[in-house]
Amino acid sequence: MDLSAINPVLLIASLMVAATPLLFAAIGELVVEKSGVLNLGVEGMMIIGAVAGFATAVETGSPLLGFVAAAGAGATLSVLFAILTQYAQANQVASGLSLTLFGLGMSALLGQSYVGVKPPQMEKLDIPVLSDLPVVGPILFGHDLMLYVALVLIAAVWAVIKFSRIGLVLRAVGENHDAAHALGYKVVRIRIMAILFGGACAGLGGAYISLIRVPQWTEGMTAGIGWIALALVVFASWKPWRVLLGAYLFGGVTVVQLNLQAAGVAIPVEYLAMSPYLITILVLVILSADKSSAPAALGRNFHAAR
Amino acid sequence: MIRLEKRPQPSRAWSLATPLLAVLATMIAGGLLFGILGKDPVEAIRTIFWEPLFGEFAFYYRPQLLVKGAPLVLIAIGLSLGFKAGIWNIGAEGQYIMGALFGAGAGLAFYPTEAWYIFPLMVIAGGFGGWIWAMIPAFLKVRFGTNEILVSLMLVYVAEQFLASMSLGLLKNPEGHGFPGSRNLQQYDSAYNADLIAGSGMHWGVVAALIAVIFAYVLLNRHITGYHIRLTGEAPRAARFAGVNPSRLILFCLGTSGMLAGLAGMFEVSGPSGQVSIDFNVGYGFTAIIVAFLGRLHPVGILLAGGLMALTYIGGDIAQSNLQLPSSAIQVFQGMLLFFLLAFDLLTNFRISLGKPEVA
Amino acid sequence: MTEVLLSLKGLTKAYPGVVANDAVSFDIGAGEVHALLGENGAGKSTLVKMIYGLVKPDSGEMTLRGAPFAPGEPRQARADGIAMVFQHFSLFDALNVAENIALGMENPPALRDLATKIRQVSEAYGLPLDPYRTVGDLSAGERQRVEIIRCLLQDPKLLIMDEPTSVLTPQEVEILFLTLEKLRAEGTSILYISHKLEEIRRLCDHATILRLGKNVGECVPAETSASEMAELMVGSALTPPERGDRDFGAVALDISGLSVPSPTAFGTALRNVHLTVRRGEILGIGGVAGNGQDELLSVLSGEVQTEADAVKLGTDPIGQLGPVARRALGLLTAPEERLGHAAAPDMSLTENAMLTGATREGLVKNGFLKWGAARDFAKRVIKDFDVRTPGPENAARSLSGGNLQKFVIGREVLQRPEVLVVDQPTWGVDASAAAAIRQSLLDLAAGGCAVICISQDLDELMEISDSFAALNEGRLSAPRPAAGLSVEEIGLMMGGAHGMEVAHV
Amino acid sequence: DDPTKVGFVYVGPVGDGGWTYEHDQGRKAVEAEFGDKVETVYVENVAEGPDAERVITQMALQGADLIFTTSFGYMDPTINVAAKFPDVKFEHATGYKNADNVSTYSARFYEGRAVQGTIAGHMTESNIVGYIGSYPIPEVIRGINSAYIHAKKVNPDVTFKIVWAFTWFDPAKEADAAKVLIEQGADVILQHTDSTAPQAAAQAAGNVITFGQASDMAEYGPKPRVSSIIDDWAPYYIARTQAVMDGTWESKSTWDGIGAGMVGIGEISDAVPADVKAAALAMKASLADGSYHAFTGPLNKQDGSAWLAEGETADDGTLAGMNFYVEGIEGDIPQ
Ligand SMILES: Nc1ncnc2c1ncn2[C@@H]1O[C@H](COP(=O)(O)OP(=O)(O)OP(=O)(O)O)[C@@H](O)[C@H]1O
Ligand SMILES: Nc1ncnc2c1ncn2[C@@H]1O[C@H](COP(=O)(O)OP(=O)(O)OP(=O)(O)O)[C@@H](O)[C@H]1O
Ligand SMILES: [Mg+2]
Ligand SMILES: [Mg+2]
Repeated sequence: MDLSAINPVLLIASLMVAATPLLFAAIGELVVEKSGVLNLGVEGMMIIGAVAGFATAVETGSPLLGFVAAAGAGATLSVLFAILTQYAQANQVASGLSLTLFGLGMSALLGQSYVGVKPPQMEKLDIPVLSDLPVVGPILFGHDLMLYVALVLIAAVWAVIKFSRIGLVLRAVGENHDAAHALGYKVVRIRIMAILFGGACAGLGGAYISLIRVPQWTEGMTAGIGWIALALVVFASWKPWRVLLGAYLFGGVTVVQLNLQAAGVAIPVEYLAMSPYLITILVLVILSADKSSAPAALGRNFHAAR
Repeated sequence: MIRLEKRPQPSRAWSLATPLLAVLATMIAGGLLFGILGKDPVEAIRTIFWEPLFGEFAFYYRPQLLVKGAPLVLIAIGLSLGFKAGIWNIGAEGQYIMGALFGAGAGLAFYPTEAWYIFPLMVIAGGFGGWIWAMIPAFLKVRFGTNEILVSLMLVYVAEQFLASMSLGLLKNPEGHGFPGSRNLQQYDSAYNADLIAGSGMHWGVVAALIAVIFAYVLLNRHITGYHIRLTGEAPRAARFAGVNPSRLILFCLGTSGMLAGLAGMFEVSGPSGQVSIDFNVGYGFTAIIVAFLGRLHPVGILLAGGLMALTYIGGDIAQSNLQLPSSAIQVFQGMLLFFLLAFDLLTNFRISLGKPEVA
Repeated sequence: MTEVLLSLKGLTKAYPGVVANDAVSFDIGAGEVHALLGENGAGKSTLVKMIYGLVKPDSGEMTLRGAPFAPGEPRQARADGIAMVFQHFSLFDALNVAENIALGMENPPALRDLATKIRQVSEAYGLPLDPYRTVGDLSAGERQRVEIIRCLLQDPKLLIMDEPTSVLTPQEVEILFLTLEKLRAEGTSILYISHKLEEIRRLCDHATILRLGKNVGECVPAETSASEMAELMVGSALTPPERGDRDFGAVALDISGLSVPSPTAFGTALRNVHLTVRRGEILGIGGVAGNGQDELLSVLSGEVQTEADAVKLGTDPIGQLGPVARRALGLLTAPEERLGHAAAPDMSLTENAMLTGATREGLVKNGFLKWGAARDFAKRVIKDFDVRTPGPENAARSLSGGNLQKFVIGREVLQRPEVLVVDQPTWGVDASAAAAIRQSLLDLAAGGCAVICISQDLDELMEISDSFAALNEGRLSAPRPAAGLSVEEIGLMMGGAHGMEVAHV
Repeated sequence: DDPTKVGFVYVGPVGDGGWTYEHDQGRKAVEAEFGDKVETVYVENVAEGPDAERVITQMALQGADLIFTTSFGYMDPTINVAAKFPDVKFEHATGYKNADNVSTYSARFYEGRAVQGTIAGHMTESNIVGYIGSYPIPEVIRGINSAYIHAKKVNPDVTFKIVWAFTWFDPAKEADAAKVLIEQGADVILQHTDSTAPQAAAQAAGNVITFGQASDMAEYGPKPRVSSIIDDWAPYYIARTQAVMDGTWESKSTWDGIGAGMVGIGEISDAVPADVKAAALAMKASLADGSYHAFTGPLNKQDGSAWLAEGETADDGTLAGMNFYVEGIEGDIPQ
């Protein structure tokens, strides 16, 4: 065992990368849930984003265009969920699950010809001077653009929810849709916007996996990250900065367990491999005391003529 | 203008008609998809729905429908109880794995003794394995109010790791040349869950699934517990008022669904599957969620939905080999089925009217 | 008459199976306080929702100051100077006062400026409010203030108030009236909906009366007696319930030193509640909604359990028993919320009969349900309480509010309770049915049952109770004989005017 | 007359870019070779267990003459079905159970690992070689041992850092594993997982070399990918199909390596110095002509106990069930 082999600076830098897909997906889902909608289809929207982003980046040679396409694809898939839950009044849990099933199949169909293809690379920003600084350089300034976009997104969602009128209305709709309707807010429209936003974010998260973190396309490559993103939102008590914390924690546990293995720590590997999930459960238990921030209308459908 | 009007009460006629409509719509949309993929849509749909039931080799596929459908039905029945009460067990896959591990473990502990009591013991152990795994989210929910959706889901990943570790370690076949995976229980008479009538596909798991359907039907329609489950799902406050103890109900629903999932795992590992291996689980726990909704959480509906789902799997595999339809297309097809069912469900509770509402 | 502000012509709105408004026409003058009267379900709320742009009329038109007025959504109505205080509050519990108010405004200033403005306006109108308090923590009266201030901040030309006083103490009503009179003096028109005819006689310049969606008459309230107005509303004369002489027996229910923390985030804690009811006695418990009524009922029904000794049935401690055990002992309850609490909306009446009838009517055997017996029981309730429905297989949701209420009360009454606790027994029930329900409570008491009637309708309480107590912020005043209590005394028992002294921080 | 019908049962999607993809390349090679004389069918994503048994049966029922079942977990199902269809020939990959109409075949990937180990030992400057394992099964352990033995041979200071991903398939996790190994000083990454995620991680890191696994992964050459082990099933599939056509098919166990072409060594790129390349090619040649065995004594087990004496070579039985590290490798095999 040689713990000194673990370089904490590099560890933090790589857990930031590992956490970014989670950040995108979770912050999108947070907005969706703030509006009172529970979309369990994150995994499906992520993988559609992953394939659409990958295909677009390969075809156009531009990873950035890939991300745009991924956001579009995630949002497009989420339209199905929006139709089912907002118009057809379908059960949100079942609709979300069917979205995941459908997304996994659809992405495999769409991605058939992209297996084994190497995508164009997303350049790291490499800000001169800054990224060469010791310690803070690799942690703060040595990443690709999208990682910063995710961080900015967290800050933006936080600011919008806390300070803006749109955020206030969003919270109101998630809190009490009947009252919001009585005040003249278009509950369904607002929720659909939130669902689309969530879909777009999940798409970005998926594309981050297929274009940056891995990067390649294979079927089913999101491998459960969408589900973790869902857990994160609850874990974060619907607070954006806590999503950041949670994503880094989860990404961190995964990276740390691999680091411990590589350093030869004598903990049975399978238990290390379980640890991210067990720790997530533990934190869920600890945080479940704080129920106050759950949107009161979460998961309930709204029908205007009630 | 299209408008939705809530019906004063759900329409019975529509609740029977919508699943048929959904299947029909899926056939049309799926046919379209297959057409786009360059396959003959009619042939593809025929292969999926007709071939396993009435095709040349139906004698072989029909029993296979039982084999494929039984675990789905058994798990879905358990899940439906919880879903009816608003308790969301998404982690049946993990409970299925634990049931298989406990069941197989109990059997292999006796190897090579042959005795009548081994199989019953395995049944008990399997049910217990699933039950205990489901009691974790149940207990955390009751005690701390932790979200059961997420905990049960996380436990699937944990169970998968556990399965891997067991098939590489404790349960590894000592005569397996170091390969992962347990002894094959099909070759251990006392532990083998064989077809009750050879070649019929009718093993104990199928029997258990049928019993579960009847049990759930009686429970929901005739028994106070079932009434309380429905009440809790429809009006939690009214349920409390009626005297339902929510904690007990959570423990009961999660426990029962875990137990049934565990039994499904146990019957599978001791019968059709035969051995514990790293990839033993094939997603029945997740597919069963879909089956439960497809069957509208009704025992008989679930029985039919389990059959339908098994049909699309078996038919889908035939379509793959006969028409070279990719397996992802089958997955999309199943996704569509669920979409349409959920969408058409609207008609049960709402009336769609065009233009002005009529006045009585 | 003065200049017309808003004129309604032939407004019609139909819902499946009901015509909520049938060609309603009338005018509201500038600076006029106009009352809208009618029984439950007469179509009052529907009408004002159309004015506010929430509901689109099927036909008919409106003009505002002579110009055609057809608001497509509340935003347009607000832009045209129309503000509304809803019958069922449109507030967000988890948000604070300022945020709630901002949500009801078109272009709210920054939250900090808004808070200052809220303080100013609220004090100017004698309705002090702290802008940073979470709405879920406010009393009903305070919550209504939030709604009113939300309106006032927009300088409305027409203020619509849908049953504003049903949740207020007499003293709070007084403050509200002063505010409204001040507004009238400033030239604001007010459309005022209430069932309390004396209030209307005092406040309103003009009244329009609706019955079954139709405009059936107009009057000047000051010149019309309350009973004349009531007859216009109902369409026939009413007979008040009879109240026979009763002897009180032994103590049937005894609560002593009961304190219960609030079960939900925004509920009320019960503090040191004492009460006794004797056999044959009706105890009326008044108080403004949200002062612990729900919690008291939960404690009695067994949904919330307490120390065993805190609640005694006769002399048996029952604080630790659940609802089923209490029913077995003869303590029955009927909660206020019909849909979702007293009854499951999507279940049939038979199934809803099973809900509380299982134990005492013997509808369960070894855990198995006797649906046939349940159906018979449901039929009996339907018949004895004149519940209008095609049959017991219909969903609870499909019944009108009043009919469901009759079913819920009937279900408990027919189980021959030893002690019956009802919360808002005639809420949303028309006058004749209400009279029938009250009569059944009186008959029950006459048969030796102890009855606790929790209600916000003081007239109802005065009509049937032998003794009276009031809930105020979770405390119960000492019960006093009902006969001879004055409105002022009752008001004081109910806690006077909340926050008469500035702010309630 | 009727074309010969050949069925393939795949455990993953044909688009996995690795294991199943290469088997499907083999299937395509059969079609290309025989044209109209064969008809091939395949079913992908077939779970091990009853689904496999059903799909194999279905192929047999529908007239397949030869069926390749391409995953270890299909072993018992293949045997079961074969018993019911004595006239159909079955070929099970990587297993050890044969029958009159069931052959088994597998590839000696560890020979390729020996070549990789040689290159790795020469090329590493940090003397740390990272190894990403999937599950600790004999196949993977064999590869680790073989790579280690040959790296050590050319570089006595070399150490291996082994990370178990505990998944066959999770590109994100594989990428993380590769990054972790690189961060901990590895400048050579060997992988026994099929995605190109580690290649990309190595590329991003700069001065790290990798090897293609299962497929050539040439798109990452010349660096980080400096060579590869390729599963090449085509020659075998063609030969066995031919045997069925000719009526000469017999049950046998095949375990072929570089010599028979079942294991291919991908082009060694120019990122490798000429002398190292020469050494690697010499190793390949000696393995191919059988003059050298990858497991030749003296070799001790990890615990120091003797395994192979000087000049002794490992028997296939021990290799097939290998569940121990050779001396020098640190860490325990997870159990
Ligand atoms: N959204 C709706 N869908 C169907 N029917 C409705 C709807 N809203 C109101 N109604 C019906 O229209 C009629 C008038 O209702 P409204 O709420 O206007 O009565 P109200 O006079 O305000 O009664 P209350 O005194 O109880 O508030 C009632 O029969 C009611 O059930
Ligand atoms: N939201 C709704 N959707 C559909 N129908 C409704 C709705 N609300 C009320 N109704 C129907 O309108 C009718 C009248 O309902 P409502 O509760 O207003 O009756 P009401 O006139 O107040 O009667 P009561 O005096 O008995 O309370 C009922 O038959 C009910 O089925
Ligand atoms: Mg009514
Ligand atoms: Mg009203």
